[in-house]
Amino acid sequence: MFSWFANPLRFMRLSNWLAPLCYALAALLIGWGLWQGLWVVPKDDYQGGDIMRVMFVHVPAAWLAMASYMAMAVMSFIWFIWRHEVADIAAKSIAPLGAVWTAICLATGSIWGKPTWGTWWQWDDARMMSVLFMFFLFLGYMALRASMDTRQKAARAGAILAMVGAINVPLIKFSVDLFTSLHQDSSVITADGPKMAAVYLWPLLASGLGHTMLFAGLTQTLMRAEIWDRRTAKANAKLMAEG
Amino acid sequence: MLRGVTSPVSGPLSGPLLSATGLGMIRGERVLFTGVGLSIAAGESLVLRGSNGAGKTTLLRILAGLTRPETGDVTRSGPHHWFAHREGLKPHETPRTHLGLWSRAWGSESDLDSVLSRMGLKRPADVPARYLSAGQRRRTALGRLLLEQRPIWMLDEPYTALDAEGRDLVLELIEDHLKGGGGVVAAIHGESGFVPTSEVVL
Amino acid sequence: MLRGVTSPVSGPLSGPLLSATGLGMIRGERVLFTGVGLSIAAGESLVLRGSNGAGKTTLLRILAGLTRPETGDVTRSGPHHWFAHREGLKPHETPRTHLGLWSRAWGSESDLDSVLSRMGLKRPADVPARYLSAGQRRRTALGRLLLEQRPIWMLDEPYTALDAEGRDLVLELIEDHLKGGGGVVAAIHGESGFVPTSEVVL
Amino acid sequence: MRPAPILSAFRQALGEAWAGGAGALLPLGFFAGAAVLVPLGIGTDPQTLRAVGPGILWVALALSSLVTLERVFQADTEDGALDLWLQTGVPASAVAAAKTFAHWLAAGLPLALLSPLLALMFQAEASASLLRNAALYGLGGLAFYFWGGVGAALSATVRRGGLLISLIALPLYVPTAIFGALSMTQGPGSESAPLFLAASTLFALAVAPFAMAAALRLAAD
Amino acid sequence: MRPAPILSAFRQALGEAWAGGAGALLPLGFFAGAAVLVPLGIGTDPQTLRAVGPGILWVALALSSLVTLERVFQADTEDGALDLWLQTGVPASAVAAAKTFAHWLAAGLPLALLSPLLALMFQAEASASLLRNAALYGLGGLAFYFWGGVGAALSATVRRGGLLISLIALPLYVPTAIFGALSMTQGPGSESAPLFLAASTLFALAVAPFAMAAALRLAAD
Ligand code: HEM
Ligand SMILES: Nc1ncnc2c1ncn2[C@@H]1O[C@H](COP(=O)(O)OP(=O)(O)OP(=O)(O)O)[C@@H](O)[C@H]1O
Ligand SMILES: Nc1ncnc2c1ncn2[C@@H]1O[C@H](COP(=O)(O)OP(=O)(O)OP(=O)(O)O)[C@@H](O)[C@H]1O
Ligand SMILES: [Mg+2]
Ligand SMILES: [Mg+2]
Repeated sequence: MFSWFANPLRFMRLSNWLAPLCYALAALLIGWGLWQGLWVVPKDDYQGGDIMRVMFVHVPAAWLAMASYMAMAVMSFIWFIWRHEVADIAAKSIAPLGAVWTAICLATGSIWGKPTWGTWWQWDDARMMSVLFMFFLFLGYMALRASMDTRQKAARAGAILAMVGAINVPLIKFSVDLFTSLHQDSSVITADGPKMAAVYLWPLLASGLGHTMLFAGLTQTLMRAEIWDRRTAKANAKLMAEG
Repeated sequence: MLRGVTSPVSGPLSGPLLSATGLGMIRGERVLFTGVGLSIAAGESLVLRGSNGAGKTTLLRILAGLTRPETGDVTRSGPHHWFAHREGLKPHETPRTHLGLWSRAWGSESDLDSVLSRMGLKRPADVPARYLSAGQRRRTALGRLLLEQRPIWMLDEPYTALDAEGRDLVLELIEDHLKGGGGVVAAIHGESGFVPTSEVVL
Repeated sequence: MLRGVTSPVSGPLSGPLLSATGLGMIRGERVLFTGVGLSIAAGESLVLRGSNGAGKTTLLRILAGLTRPETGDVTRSGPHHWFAHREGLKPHETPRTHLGLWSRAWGSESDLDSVLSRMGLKRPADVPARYLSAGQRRRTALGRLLLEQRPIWMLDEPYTALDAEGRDLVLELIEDHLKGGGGVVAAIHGESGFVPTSEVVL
Repeated sequence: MRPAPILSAFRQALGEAWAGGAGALLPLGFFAGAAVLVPLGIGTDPQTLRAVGPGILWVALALSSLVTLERVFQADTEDGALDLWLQTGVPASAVAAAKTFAHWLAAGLPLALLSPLLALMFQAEASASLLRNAALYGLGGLAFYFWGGVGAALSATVRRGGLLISLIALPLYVPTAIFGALSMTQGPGSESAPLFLAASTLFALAVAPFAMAAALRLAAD
Repeated sequence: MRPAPILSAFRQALGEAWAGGAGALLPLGFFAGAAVLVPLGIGTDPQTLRAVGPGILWVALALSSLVTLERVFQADTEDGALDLWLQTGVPASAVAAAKTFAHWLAAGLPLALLSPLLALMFQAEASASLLRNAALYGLGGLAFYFWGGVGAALSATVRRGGLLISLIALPLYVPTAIFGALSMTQGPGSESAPLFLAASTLFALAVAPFAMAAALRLAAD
């Protein structure tokens, strides 16, 4: 299956219509989710009153941050084992997006934390710390790739880091259950299914799906740009070899 | 980019000790070489030629399996010795401890003292590498070639920093090795001192 | 311990560019040399000879004022160029930035591009030193000799890692320098390529 | 897999640690530094010192592993020793693990063994828990050294090491640092923390050598 | 004394700091490290954090100066650049001072400039004293870098650097550290402490270059 996607040509043809579709779905889902979340659902005083509406950004951002890291690690793994170029391109394209979503999660979490917990940041909170470190990992991944002199080396170095760093994700996911944390326990993605009231759950899920679509669309766009870049570089090298 | 051609003389009976086909390499958007093929059988030697920056060291590293070629394949039939610009000496190691370490690592049984005296390192045998002269460092690293019999020798500019006597010594080692059925690949500027079976010009 | 003797040819009219008397050096309880005297006048060259570890590099460092001799004195009548095993290149420096840095440091007015092309460094002019080939590094360091006119050149194994063309280039530079009234001290193994005015054998 | 090359790698690394001024003496330097500079910086209130003591040592362990290993792998790349080790025929991961272990033994372990002393200097009460903590420092330090080795090996390729290595290694340190700190407090979760610390060290021992090997092969490329 | 070689030494050192991954970015790494590992280690009681914050930064400055400069002078010895600098005809002390100043500018100053941020993260109250403290960190850091340079230059000769450098540099740091820490407290003597800090920095600037020059000439010998 990987090899089927691994063909850059096929990917270009696929993403040609898939990316716009992703953007359209993203607009619909995020639009509805936010409209519901920001104006329709009742506010919840237990979670800080109106500030809880930030949840409809915070939670999808948190999910996407973790998912994008996992996606980057999996792509790196595929590249490392099978050397499919598209997987490397995907991993490279995911990194900046993941960093942005992680930053959004951190920012919205802090904004939410100030009124509800009375602090912007708690240093020994395992969840906050591990999300912060995921942010560092994304930055480190990009810095590492940027500092390599060839594309091949950049891909190898990045893949090693992405795979090793994947230990962070389970730590993030289970940190609230393992440690005492200010953060609330999982209530959507749990072993016994969602425990959240339906008024909140549906807009949240819609928003989450919308973010996923947006993420998928942006990834494809970045990948297309990278593929064009590499084609140009290859053509240049050929020219130089002949000239 | 391959301007020279390997001469396709094959070994007496056995297969080649080392062979490579279609090697190509790119460094920093510059094509160093493409389509390099070579093969060395027992008793054969190959000299890599080319001006500074042509890619000899890079090709040697590819043959040794240290660097991955952009295209092409390398087959080595056995272990090899590696001797390059960077000698692999730690500043605190003396000729004796360095050769001792590698002889233990490789499980070789050769006599350290005789290796040291063969390489002309009797006197500085216990001087840490950071105080050794350039030639003494090279001689220490060359000593590794004597620790263990290995079919293939890969040498990057083996005469660098050696005095006349040291040069003769290396030549003698190479000739003994070739007579004993070994193979040698060496990157050399100027006179090689021996008649190579084939040359590759990059 | 001085096994060779300097030939006491003095320069045409002016005093010597460089002279030393009674130099002696001990390294790690070993006497490297004693009573070495030498002198170079304008247009003269001196080649240091000796087997590996004899003390050539040490003597050069003493002549350059980097190392203090155990006994004896050195007199230099003017500034000198230094070119040794360790090229003084930082891994991030490119041939262009390295030569640019030193040309500014010395306040020289020579044209960088012409120096680079004279040294055959047009192509790798902007490649960081950590990616340069051995010969390209040497050529970069040699380029410093062209940045500024200086009466004395001190060269430690100047031909190391150079291809045939690079060797000819260095030879040409040395001859031009000598013709222009400069002096050269060089430690060389094997053929020097030019006829030195005198030799010191350690 | 013949053990001789691995033993040799271990032996060379020990010699290097010793000659490089790390080794059994480095912790003394650290101790002198911490004992002198920290109270100068933060004041000598016994309460504060006691609170800070255990943490300082974790930080010192993390820093020592980074600084040491970065130098080790960079030196290996520059002096050509890495090329030799990669051609010994044994897996690079075993060589990397042997080297890292040697450096932990030379610098990390003595630091842990001396930790009760530092704790006493920082006004902790003498008790059996100091010995228990020493074991935890040893365990956690091992994980630091192995993850630090991954960061160091990755940054040996590029020379913009300084920043990169901290961006890379810090996230890898986090689980160990969290569990380590947690296991020295009295709070909830502190009972099971040593177990998690041990697990994170085991994980590091199992995974890091392969990542190091891949990174070192990359550095030679 | 022509200024051109000194300027070039300064410029090369800046380039080196940047390419070596120090430079304006290294402090970020240090920040991340300190900000993250320290609270993890010592707990997050705001009282403790506030007490510890200023001291941590002094220690970070001291460490960064040591680590940076040791590498700088060792690299200079190994790659032959030191030989070139010693033959420029300008006093070695001026070259050493230019290099050290460049590295302080690249790594020490940004650390000082960012210090208010760290203080805020460590629960200090926002006030004008944070800016005043930043200036003090800058001043004290300069002294650290110059004294650290002496230790680094001395240890460039011998390769048992690791231990030596901390043993040599620490005693030199102490006056600066004392006055620096004192000038950030409210206790007695805290008014005149900044003056003493400035004096100790001036002393370092006046004396350290000559000590460095002597040590570097020794390293080339
Ligand atoms: C900077 C601080 C914060 C960070 C780094 C953070 C991080 C995260 C992460 C990673 C998740 C996904 C967890 C999972 O799916 O298991 C999450 C979910 C969530 N967060 Fe936060 N968070 C922060 C602050 C807050 C605050 C202040 C609140 C509200 C008081 C909050 C409420 C939630 C909620 C309700 C969820 C959904 C949990 C679920 O249903 O699974 N977070 N956060
Ligand atoms: N990142 C890079 N960017 C540009 N060029 C590079 C890069 N890396 C390597 N090169 C070039 O690749 C070549 C490497 O050559 P190599 O060291 O194999 O040469 P060589 O034939 O051994 O030369 P020498 O005779 O000087 O030892 C050099 O020309 C170098 O400039
Ligand atoms: N600390 C020391 N203990 C013992 N011997 C030492 C010490 N330091 C230097 N030496 C010896 O001093 C000599 C230095 O020689 P130098 O580098 O000048 O030799 P050279 O003539 O340049 O040799 P080459 O031709 O190999 O470059 C070497 O023989 C070295 O072993
Ligand atoms: Mg070469
Ligand atoms: Mg020499």
